[in-house]
Amino acid sequence: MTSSYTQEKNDLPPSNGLAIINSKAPFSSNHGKDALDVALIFGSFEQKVSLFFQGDGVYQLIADQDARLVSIKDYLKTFSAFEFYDIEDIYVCQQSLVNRQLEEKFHIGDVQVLSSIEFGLALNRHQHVLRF
Amino acid sequence: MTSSYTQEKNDLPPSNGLAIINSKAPFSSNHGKDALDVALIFGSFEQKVSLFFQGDGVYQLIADQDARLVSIKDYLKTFSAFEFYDIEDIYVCQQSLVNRQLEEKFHIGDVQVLSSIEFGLALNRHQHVLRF
Amino acid sequence: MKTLAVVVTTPPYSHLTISALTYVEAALVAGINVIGVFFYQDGAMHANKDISIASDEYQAIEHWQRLNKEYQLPLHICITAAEKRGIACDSIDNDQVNEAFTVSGLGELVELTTKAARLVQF
Amino acid sequence: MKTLAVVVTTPPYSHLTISALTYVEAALVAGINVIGVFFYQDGAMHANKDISIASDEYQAIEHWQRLNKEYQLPLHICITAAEKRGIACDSIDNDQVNEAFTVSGLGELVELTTKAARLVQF
Amino acid sequence: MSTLHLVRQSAFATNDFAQCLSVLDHQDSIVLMDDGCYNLKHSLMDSLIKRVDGTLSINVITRHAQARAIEISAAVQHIEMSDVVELTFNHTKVITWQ
Amino acid sequence: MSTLHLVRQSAFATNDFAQCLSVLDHQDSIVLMDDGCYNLKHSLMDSLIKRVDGTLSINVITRHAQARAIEISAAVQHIEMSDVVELTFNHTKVITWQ
Repeated sequence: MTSSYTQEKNDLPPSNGLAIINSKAPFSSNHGKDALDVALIFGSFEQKVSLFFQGDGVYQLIADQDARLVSIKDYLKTFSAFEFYDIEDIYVCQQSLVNRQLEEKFHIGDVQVLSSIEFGLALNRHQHVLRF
Repeated sequence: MTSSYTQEKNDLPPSNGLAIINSKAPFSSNHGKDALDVALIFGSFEQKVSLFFQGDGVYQLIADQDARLVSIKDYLKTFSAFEFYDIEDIYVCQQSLVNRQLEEKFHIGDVQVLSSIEFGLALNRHQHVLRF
Repeated sequence: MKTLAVVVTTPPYSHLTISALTYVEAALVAGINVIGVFFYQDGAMHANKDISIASDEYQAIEHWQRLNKEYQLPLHICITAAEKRGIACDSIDNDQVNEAFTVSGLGELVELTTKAARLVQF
Repeated sequence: MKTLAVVVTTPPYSHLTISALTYVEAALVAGINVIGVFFYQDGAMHANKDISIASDEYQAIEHWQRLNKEYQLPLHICITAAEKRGIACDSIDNDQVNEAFTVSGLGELVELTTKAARLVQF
Repeated sequence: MSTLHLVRQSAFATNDFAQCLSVLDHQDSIVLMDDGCYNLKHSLMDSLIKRVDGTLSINVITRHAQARAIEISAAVQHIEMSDVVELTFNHTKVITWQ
Repeated sequence: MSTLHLVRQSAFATNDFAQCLSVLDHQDSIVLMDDGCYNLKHSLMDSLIKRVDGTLSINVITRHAQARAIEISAAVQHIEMSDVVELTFNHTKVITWQ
């Protein structure tokens, strides 16, 4: 939940892992859940996976949501399992938050808020990218 | 293929027919074809149906397209059957054309180019609306 | 008598279908005469008997079946849309089609539209 | 050796699938080692044997079958995505699944991703 | 001749809400539902609210907004799905923007 | 570390192309395909073309543009699908914006 992005990290070699870009709002489509399933399976195979939230995808991170109010199973709760699966790199696009008048108040910890340039650089350190 | 919309028409009572709004570009999804199937079935049952093209839907009307170049069956050719089915009211949103830098050059005749206000008024004269 | 026809174009695994269901049930509860629901495009997938949604997820199909039973709500699927999506409709017994649904052509949509005072799409 | 894995998320009746096919075939012709295509989300519908697309439309499934045969291109469908979309995969003979496709779990996507030099999504 | 507009998509993601607004008449009503609720925070909303003059009404389905942790502004009506049914028959037609 | 961006959606309809541009690096390449071809006429394109400085390259699949009756501007490269395969391996990764 910090907007700092240290030079040290930028100097790291490519992580050779998978980056998943989440671009869709959480409740009206299955994209968020489908992306989550991919992330968790990579985690369970001990493969490096990082999560990126951009555009309407940033809504997936916002605190105080409750899918049960609209009869949907709350898959966002499963985000708390990221730690268990060693999914530690969670990035959100600051510009997308600002555009949507959203505060940096998330329902999981350790979300890194990045400028567009930092977001692009972080994405660039991965070998493969899937976008949902 | 005229942008005029006479006062006489505006004074007509509700047509009690169906308006179909086409909002999607022609080749990447089935929406255009699915809307066409609905229009033709209404025509064949001698029910009044009008077609509206707005947003990326205006691309469905543009001249000189060739779906076969991308291995798609050219359903746009079937638009020429509108006359046979007495589908005569075909409206396109001028602002959508302008935004996309498109000329008023269509692959069928009798397309009426309307301002947003005229487009809304024409829509309003129908009893039911479906949007694809 | 207020008459209503509804068109559903979203698949059963889309959460958008929940709003369609909630709306139709609210209409039925309010005494509206819902003369039929027409499932078009991806909506046709609702009639696939083999669809298996995780048991802790919203069971859209079961809810449509319930409305069909409780209110005799007619549920039509478009045959062309269904066949495109892998529901075999051409056999005599149509054993892949959920029995709450009627296999119809687009002509049924014309019927519903001309008979209903309001047509609402979801 | 250049290795490539491809993920397809669009259904067989979407024209977007044509671009995926054209790309994969171009890769195979260029001698790229396409280690597998993984059909996820609506892409899983490709394996439904009962899908019937009008004969004058592009037959995406037949083209995938052809690439599978000519190049031994592995085609994997995600079982969860398939079951959600009405393809019964749990029976022993899987008689609803097109034989050119292998019913797989998401673990297969992990395999493909870790083995391939490039991963491309369509 | 008034229209009920059901808005189901985020204007941050797609152009549909803008298309809706371009044909909006002063007697119409809007219902924000599903991802349409996000539009409460979109700049298109500000200009729309200025157009509300007693006839045009803007509504949002309370549960749909609450589920998404969206604060409902005072300029819009909080409604339930049963109200949407009523609005359906208070207007002469319905257009769904999805 | 360069990226090949496959752009498949119209920027007139959705926000995806804008998201692509926000992470674009100067060594990257863009391929406009499917409805992404429409972006040739979008205002986002004008600012993008100004950024082309010899490393960033913008390509369009000729048939995809021709099918849509889109005139191809001189500022972009006309390519075939086989070129996309080559570009795939000339860059270190691929992101598809669809």
